[in-house]
Amino acid sequence: MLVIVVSLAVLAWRMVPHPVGAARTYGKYQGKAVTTAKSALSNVETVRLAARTAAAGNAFGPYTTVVISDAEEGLSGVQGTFDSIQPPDDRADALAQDLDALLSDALEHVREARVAVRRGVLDELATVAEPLTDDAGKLDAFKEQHS
Amino acid sequence: MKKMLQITLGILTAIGGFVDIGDLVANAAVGARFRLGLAWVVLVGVVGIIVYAEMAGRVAAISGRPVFSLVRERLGPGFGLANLVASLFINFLTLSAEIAGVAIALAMVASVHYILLVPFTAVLIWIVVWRLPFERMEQVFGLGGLALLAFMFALVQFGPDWGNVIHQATHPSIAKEENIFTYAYFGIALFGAAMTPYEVFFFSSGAVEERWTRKDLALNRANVYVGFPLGGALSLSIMAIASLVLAPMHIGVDTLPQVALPVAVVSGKIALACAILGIFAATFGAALETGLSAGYCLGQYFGWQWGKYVRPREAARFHVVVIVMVLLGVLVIMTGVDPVKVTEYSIVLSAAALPLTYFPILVVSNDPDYMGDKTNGPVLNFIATLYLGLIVIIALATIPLMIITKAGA
Amino acid sequence: MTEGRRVWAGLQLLDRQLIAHEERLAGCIDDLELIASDDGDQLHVTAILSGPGALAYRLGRRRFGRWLRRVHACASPTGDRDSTRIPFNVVTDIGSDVKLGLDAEETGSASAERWTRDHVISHIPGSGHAPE
Amino acid sequence: MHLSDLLHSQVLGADGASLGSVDDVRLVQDGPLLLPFGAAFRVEGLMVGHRSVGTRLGYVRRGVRGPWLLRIIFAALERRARYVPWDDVVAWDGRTVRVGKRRDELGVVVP
Repeated sequence: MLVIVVSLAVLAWRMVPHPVGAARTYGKYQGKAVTTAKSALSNVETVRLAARTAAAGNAFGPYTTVVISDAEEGLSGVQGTFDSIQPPDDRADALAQDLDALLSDALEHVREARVAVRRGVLDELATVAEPLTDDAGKLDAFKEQHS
Repeated sequence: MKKMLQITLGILTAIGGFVDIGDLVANAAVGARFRLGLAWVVLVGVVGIIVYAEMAGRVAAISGRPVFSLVRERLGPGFGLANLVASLFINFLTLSAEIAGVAIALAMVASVHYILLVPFTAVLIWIVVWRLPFERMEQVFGLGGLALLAFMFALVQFGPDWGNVIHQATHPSIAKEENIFTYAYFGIALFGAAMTPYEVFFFSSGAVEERWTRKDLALNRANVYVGFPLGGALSLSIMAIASLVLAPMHIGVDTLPQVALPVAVVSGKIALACAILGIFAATFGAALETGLSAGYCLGQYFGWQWGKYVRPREAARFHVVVIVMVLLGVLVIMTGVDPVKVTEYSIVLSAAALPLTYFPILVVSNDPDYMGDKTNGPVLNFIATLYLGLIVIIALATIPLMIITKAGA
Repeated sequence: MTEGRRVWAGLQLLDRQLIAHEERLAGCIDDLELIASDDGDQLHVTAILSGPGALAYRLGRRRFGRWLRRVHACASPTGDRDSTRIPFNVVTDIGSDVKLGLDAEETGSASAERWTRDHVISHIPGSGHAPE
Repeated sequence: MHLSDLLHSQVLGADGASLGSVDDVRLVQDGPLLLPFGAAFRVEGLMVGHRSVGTRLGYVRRGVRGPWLLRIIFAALERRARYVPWDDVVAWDGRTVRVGKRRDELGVVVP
């Protein structure tokens, strides 16, 4: 019985989306930034992979659409969560601006890919998704640099 | 001949029926995150479900008593009731996750947001529960689940360096950015996905629905000893292909569609279509199993007439429970909770709740009153006791780990 | 029935499944009725008590049981707070379940089942069709 | 009276010391005829101990075979209990059973 009560509590707590608690030190903030970059990277790479696959004729439209729009949702969610954290100091502020720029670019390019796939022009998808290669590289570099 | 056919069918059904949204998500996510570092857990889990289901199936065949009757008879009405509440709650989480899974599978071919498909899904599920005979139901979705073999196909076509694969699987190591707690947490998730209580509620209740007798013990063994390991192999291939295609690209699995991505990448459209069909059948089948399991648990605890072997009007409360559960599941999913999160919780808590139902089965399968001369042998008892210890430890570790790792975040 | 046979009530009777005519599942043995013999120094089992009322009474000593009893009191569709009393003489066999020589309609939790059937299930098309 | 009243009753020995509570009730089928069933079950004796999960498993009373480890543990628990023949019961008011013997005069539970 106890197990259930506790897990219910944990569950309720985890299932409602809530902003990540404020980071008091630069170190903590940097940690959160890295986690953010990681999940952003995961979403960007997903879109690239899905786009390449669809362009190569290995995946059909509806599926690709779902994968890409999920990734878009995920990415904007990640960005929203990160923005909700107060940078503790000026260095953190700078860091926030760097990462936020990366996230915004990525989100923009993902959106373009989603529009393309919704229009059903799968063969152009590769070119549309091209800029994401750069975004992925930058996110990866950011992640490495700060962890 | 007819017997052989029945047994083959049983095995195929068991393979297809083994995998559900928990296995899909857990194996793909773990593969992408830990590569094959946790593959061994799947083996441990499969052996566990084999031991557990074989006992439950044998008890049901010999004594005609399904799991939850035994829970109440051996643990008493008080503890049995607490147990019922816990099991219903976890079963409900799983049902919700499966419903979402079906809707998402449909969304992958319909390109409509899955939330819009949830009510439709629920109606489908209910119609099948209401109308389709038990055996037909089991076979249709079990065999449909075989389409998941697309994952195995993709794995073979990818043609990994098998030596390296084996080495990775047999020399588990924790990646630098992971810690022992997340490793353990996802280990429990995998274990819970492989050894889910509802599978056993359903398996033993199904044995009663199909009127198993001691003549069917061979069928029981075939399902369990052949079907489940092959189902486990299927789970492992989902993990392996994710570790080969997604992990190198730093892709983490946060959604169900991502699970099928490696298949498309490696083997193309047709295979992708199969994978999606498989995901549909597997989650739909599991939605039926969990929905019915809710009715089974309640009906068996209170002694109501339950089951699909009688007309719905003759098992009224049973069918009402199933309907209500499916509706509640729909509500939960419609709130927009992340289905993958729901899945993770359902399997982790499943692992935590295992001792509650495993223990009575273990005792009764040794009780001559119920089993006559078909009680457990010493070897089985030895293994079964080890597993009792294991699942008790897991049950104790789960909640703390959940909190430490922020549920694997 | 074998004379002089011995059973442990808690182990072999309580909480067992009741089976009525046509193999119908008809509730559990939630409790047993004991009646003192005329001279008062022996207790005999005269009836099976089955149904939410009996279960609630048995759990009644715990907080949950009192709650369950209240719930049953108001939720009980037919308003019967009490459980069904099944005279022991209708028992035809005692094994891993207990077989009764009467219809499921006449037993323990039948009233709630009947209510659900008549007010909910029977209004849904196909409720009367055999599944096979 | 309900069997559950008996099952939950406290048990006091001749010296007034508590023996625990009634964990199970042994019935013998030699009462008055209840046709067509046959002779009624009569309360023959009580298993008196300190309620625990073990009392619901019957490792001693029903000779449950294994597994070895569980048998050791739960048989031991079950043997801590005492068997009180109904003839040794002086009075039962529905809550408390008074026994005419002391703990050390009582035997253990047998199948």
